[in-house]
Amino acid sequence: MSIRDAGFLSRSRILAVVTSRPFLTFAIVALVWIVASFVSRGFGAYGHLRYLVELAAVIGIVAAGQTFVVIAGGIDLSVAAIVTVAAVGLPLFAIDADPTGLTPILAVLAMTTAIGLVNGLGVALLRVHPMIMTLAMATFLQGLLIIIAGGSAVTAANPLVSWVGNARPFGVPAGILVWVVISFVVLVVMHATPFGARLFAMGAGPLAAKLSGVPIASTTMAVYGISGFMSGLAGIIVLGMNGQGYVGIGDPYLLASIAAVVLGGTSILGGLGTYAGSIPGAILLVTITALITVVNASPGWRSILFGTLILALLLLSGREAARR
Amino acid sequence: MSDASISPHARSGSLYWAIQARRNIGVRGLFVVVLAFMVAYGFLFHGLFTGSGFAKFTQSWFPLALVAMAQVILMLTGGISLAIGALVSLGAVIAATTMTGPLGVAGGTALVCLVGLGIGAATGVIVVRLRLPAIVVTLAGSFIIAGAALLVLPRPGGAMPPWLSDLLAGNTPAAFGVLVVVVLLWKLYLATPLGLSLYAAGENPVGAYRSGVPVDAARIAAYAISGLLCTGAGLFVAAQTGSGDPIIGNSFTLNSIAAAVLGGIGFLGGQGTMRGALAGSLLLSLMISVMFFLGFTPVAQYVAQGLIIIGAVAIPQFRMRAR
Amino acid sequence: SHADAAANCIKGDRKAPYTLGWANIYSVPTWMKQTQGTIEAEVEQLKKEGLVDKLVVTDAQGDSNVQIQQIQSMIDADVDAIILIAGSSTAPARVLADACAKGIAIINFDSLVDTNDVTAKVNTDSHQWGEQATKFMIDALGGKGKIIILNGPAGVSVSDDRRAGGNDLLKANPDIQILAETNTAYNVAPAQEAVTSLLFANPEIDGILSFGGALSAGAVLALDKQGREQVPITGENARQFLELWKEKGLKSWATMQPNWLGAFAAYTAVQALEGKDVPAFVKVPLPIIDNSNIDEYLARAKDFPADGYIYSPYDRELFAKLLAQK
Amino acid sequence: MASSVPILAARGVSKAFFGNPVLRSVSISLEPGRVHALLGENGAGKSTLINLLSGALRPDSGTIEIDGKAVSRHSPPEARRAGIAVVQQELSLTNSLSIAENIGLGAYPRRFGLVDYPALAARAKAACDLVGLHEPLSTPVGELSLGRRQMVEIAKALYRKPRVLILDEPTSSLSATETRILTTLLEKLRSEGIAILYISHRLDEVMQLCQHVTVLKDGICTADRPLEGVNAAGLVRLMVGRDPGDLFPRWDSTRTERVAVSVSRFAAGLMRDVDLEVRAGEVVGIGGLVGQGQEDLLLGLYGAIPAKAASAVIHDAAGLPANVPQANTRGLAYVPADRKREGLHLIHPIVTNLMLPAFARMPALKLRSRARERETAMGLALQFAIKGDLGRAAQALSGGNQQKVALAKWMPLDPAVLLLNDPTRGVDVETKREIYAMLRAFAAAGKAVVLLSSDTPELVHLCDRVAVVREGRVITLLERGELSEEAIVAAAMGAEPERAAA
Ligand SMILES: Nc1ncnc2c1ncn2[C@@H]1O[C@H](COP(=O)(O)OP(=O)(O)OP(=O)(O)O)[C@@H](O)[C@H]1O
Ligand SMILES: Nc1ncnc2c1ncn2[C@@H]1O[C@H](COP(=O)(O)OP(=O)(O)OP(=O)(O)O)[C@@H](O)[C@H]1O
Ligand SMILES: [Mg+2]
Ligand SMILES: [Mg+2]
Repeated sequence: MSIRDAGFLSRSRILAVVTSRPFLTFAIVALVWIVASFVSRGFGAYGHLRYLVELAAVIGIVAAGQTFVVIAGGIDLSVAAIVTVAAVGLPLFAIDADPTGLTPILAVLAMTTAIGLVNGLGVALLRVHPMIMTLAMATFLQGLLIIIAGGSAVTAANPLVSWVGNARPFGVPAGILVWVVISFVVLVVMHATPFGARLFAMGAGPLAAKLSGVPIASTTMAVYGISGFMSGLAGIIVLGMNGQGYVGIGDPYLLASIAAVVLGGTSILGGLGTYAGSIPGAILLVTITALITVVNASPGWRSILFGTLILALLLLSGREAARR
Repeated sequence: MSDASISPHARSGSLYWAIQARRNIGVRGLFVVVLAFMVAYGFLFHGLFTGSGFAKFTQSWFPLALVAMAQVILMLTGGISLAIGALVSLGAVIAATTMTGPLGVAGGTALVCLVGLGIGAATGVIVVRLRLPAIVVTLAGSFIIAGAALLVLPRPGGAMPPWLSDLLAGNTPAAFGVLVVVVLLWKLYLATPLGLSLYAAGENPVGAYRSGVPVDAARIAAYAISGLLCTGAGLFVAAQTGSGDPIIGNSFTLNSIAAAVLGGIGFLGGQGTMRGALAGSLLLSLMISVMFFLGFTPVAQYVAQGLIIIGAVAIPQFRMRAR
Repeated sequence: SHADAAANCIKGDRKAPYTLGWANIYSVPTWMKQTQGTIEAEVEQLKKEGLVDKLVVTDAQGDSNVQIQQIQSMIDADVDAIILIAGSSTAPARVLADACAKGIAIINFDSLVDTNDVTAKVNTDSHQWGEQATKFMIDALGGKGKIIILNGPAGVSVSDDRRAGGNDLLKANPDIQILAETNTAYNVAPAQEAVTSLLFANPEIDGILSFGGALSAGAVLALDKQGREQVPITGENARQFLELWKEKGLKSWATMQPNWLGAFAAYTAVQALEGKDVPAFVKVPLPIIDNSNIDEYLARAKDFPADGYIYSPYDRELFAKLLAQK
Repeated sequence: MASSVPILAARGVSKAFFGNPVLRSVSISLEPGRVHALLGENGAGKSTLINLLSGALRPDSGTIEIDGKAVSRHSPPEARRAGIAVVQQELSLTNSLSIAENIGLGAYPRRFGLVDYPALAARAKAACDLVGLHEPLSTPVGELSLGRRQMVEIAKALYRKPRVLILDEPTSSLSATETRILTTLLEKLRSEGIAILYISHRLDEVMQLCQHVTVLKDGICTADRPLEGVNAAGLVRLMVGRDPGDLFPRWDSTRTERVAVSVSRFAAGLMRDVDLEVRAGEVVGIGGLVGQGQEDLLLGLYGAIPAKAASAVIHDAAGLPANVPQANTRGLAYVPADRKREGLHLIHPIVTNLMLPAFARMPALKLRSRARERETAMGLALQFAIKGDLGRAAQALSGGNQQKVALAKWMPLDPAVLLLNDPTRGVDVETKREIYAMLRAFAAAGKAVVLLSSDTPELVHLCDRVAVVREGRVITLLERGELSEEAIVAAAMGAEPERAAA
């Protein structure tokens, strides 16, 4: 056992932070921004960067749930469907008695959390593989969407929802503020509570976690419940940003959330990682997408450029640690 | 936990078959489910037992079976690919743009195979040698490959020689025959040292390396073979549709994973069997036709599909636990 | 009557009441759901008339390969007619040839297949769609200005055709400068994201040539949110876009892919089965929405889903007229 | 003897991991017809040295010589060609492959490029027969207990018909009977002129089997000499650098009347009809051949696998725990044998491994205090002499130190009943002594200890009573007075089935 003197400890701390995956990913984001603003004049404009972060907020919030699930050794393929269900379903919960628009939001969040809990139930109690369970859930939700989508003429005239999607208190988009709060809570729960520690243990070795007394079933359900909640929240924000929900509004967030998690250094096998990496991971993804948009090239070349950029950035930051 | 039903000492000559019998244990439940669906389908659609009915049915299963195999090979080594669909599309557009041109069928086939092997091997080298997470490498790869497919054929078009379409996807069960050959080749590959190394490289790479297994070579070979299967599936899809479409393969990515996981393939590598994954892909394909003949509305189709997928995994497990 | 059945794929051996199969590519989006609504309404009518007894609906969940399998199943189940929105403009060709050979009436609408082995294709003209939109844009800018172009997804015939429809006009008007082009799914969110980035990259934009209604709505939202002046924009009958048009006082033009193409396809299928001579291609004129009639459309808005499309009115008379054109 | 050319030798090899030197200029030569012992405390660098010898790792400096000639690019396939076979401490097996396929892995007999299954079966069977492994060759290795897997690993080495056989703690999970089979086998191989390198923390085995010894301490070679004229105490002195005490503590029974665990007609997994009573203050041993169901007994009591009992009292409350958290609440703690998969999270820091049981029991959203965690962990590390930076991943610890972590992590919970599954597997003598003392101290503090062990002397010297398990039943309960290695082995083999105890 080594007890080191304080000076050495703090210096190595700084070194550890600087060489950590989250930090590297942040550095790459900064690099891409700087390079891009030279390539395209308006890219680095404050308003544009702010908009990119606002977009990243949605991916980031979905990725928050995904990070929990992945660290605990699972994966959630139903996030896209849940985002859509939230965005399309919210108007259905509108009640005239509540002018603030809070009730439908709470109802939607409760619903998506419940959907997540059902995922967790299947994974924990039926022992269905997470991928199968959440894929099946996504399929169910498609069926649900046929029933609820387009069925009514209600629009999303919800003041709170459009506030979240459009307001800029103190010049900062509300979506970003929500993301900041979420990030803070997520990081605390993940790294500073026993619950978070249990997740890492479950992901790294479910058997060892079980034998150490970790309540596997309830923790699994909680994790998927959180993912459902986050997807629901993201659905509400995109609904606000786009003024209108539609089927397919959540589609981009499945691969994006997984990519943000993995780009941020969380192991897809579970047990290792941090949401601190998913945050820059999300920003990186929207940045590259925006960059590709302003490049004038045929769709084929743009797609190739996008893939090559991700691969190149992965080379900078993404070595997978050896396991087992 | 020892299983009393297994004969105590298999004769040495039958070791291979004893091992094969052992491998069936985990997938018996799924086999039963698939068989039930097969029977239901035959009952609902009597034409299934005619030559062309069987041919058409196996044709719709065939590409999914190939991509499921492509995914399984990777998952056995602890890898995964999100570029399966894009590779199928690329194989299809290459086939549809070359085979009626100067390269001809032989040249076109060779090109399709080479591209699959080459891209697969390149992916393998990147993942294995640079130690990058397969899931993001192949996600990035899927954009690059999809872009390449769009460059070859910016919109659906191209053509396949009609005789080839009729041969592969006509009224004869040629596709089924090809599938049997592919499965036999897989068995053959598994019987080579490199094939068995797939399992070892996936489950206990350090131990395998120390035992003298060429772990990296086994994994790179797996990516190459996987790529070949994908573009091969693309060639078949082009033949089946008589033309090329640069986005035709998209849905194969998720379906290949679903088939594999349904078939009992694990993510950590070295878990599961190819026969399970093939059964999984067959179930996914059967399900579509059976639901049609049961007259399900789209909503019912979605709900039933979800239930079937979960049930196929959960029910065998419950039976195992109940015993 | 049956003996001299003239339309393609029709053998005259099928008797009413008929079984109709609708091979949908993906039934979840609102446009599809509205379309299904018109089909179901038409089928109800046909049932009353004793011409149809059953409607079989399949949903390929966006997968062309599944759609082929489902069409095969329809052949196996020996439906009398198939109405089809194709997932790919090439993929179903061979299975349709089989269906045609079995004497099944095939009416293809919306997304068309490059094959002649169908009874009829009924559709608006995507090429013309693009051409008219481009013409509006050039006129609105007085033949000179900087534009961005919003396309549907890459690799899909419809979006490619709409874009190609504008090509000649754009070539003929070199003073219209194309700053950038995008390809996104026909959805609001990705369009809004792309346009926002393009706005920052291009400080001067005089017009937005959009080839899809949701794309236009996304573009308008992007301009609005970044506090930029609205510019002339083309669009489609998406309710959200029409409402934004009115609200922001846009200089705009829109056309539509009428949802009643579905009802019309079902009607045409039965007509063909009944031995009517159906033209191989029924070109449905593009209804145009401009400042002269937008209020009429918006007046009916509440009858349509908020994320849906306000289509032009239709009736049997219109169908009969369309079928009669040569 | 000294004149014969070594088949395999290391000359002045050094190795460091991430800048931490693990071996410093170590030399060793393995000669034909000699069993060479490699001794050292946990973490001394023994496994690292054999990884260098077998080509699994490259030395930073120094050379490896085969038949007197230095090899430039040593690798596992190279080593196999040179006739070097290794029984790894961390098993090199693949669970989903069959016994035969595992044994042949990396060296399959081929015909037309394919694995020649008939030849494989014949050769694998020959190797299995040597070690007394009688399971069907088609059995997936994952279905075998740890001890049986260990035997497969040994058979795998023998299959390669080695000239040099290296065994890294081959007996750590073997019972006395199996150890005896192995000992006889090694004697035979030695007489055939094979060079054997033998690593073990069981000094009696070393004394009995080996002729020559190399001792490592902190990566430095502290002795390289014939074993003649050295006794066990001398060996320990070489390893530890000071005079050893007795391995086993002296103790008087602290057994009380209070019942800690009492079950009747208990059944779980392979176990049937178990009547067992454990009193506070005693250590109850569980012995028998490897894989007779002993583990299921512990897991069933612990609520980790479904279990039934006609009646059960645990720690003053009736009924068996339904799950692990309940078992923990009722004062039970379990230390598994397979520390890699069941005991630890190897990719996580030692601190979090040590704190996990506490995390499992704390309120889920209570804020953690890193300072308190470090403090607790430091205390445990001191108490158990765990060597290593607590912030590093547990996989960087040597096997023995990992075992200590797996045991230490339960201490903050202050369990009333400790269920231990081979807790000294792979642990060096000094640590063993500490653990033994600790176990008796637990008992003395009024706790109950259930000690499942494959190390028979442990059972003899530490336990108040020993239950011997055979084929899923407790066939004998030996009281302290009647305990001897012979008695336990005899009971395990079924020699005296009549001696049922009260
Ligand atoms: N891959 C590795 N990375 C970092 N450190 C390592 C690695 N392998 C071993 N070590 C360190 O090297 C030292 C020697 O380890 P080694 O496994 O050789 O010990 P050992 O003598 O075999 O101990 P034991 O008796 O417990 O098996 C230990 O301190 C260990 O932590
Ligand atoms: N917030 C915390 N953060 C980190 N470790 C904690 C925390 N709370 C408790 N622990 C540790 O978890 C273990 C068990 O926790 P528990 O609350 O039962 O403590 P305890 O043994 O009852 O001691 P005390 O009564 O003095 O708090 C102890 O080792 C304790 O140091
Ligand atoms: Mg060791
Ligand atoms: Mg306390």
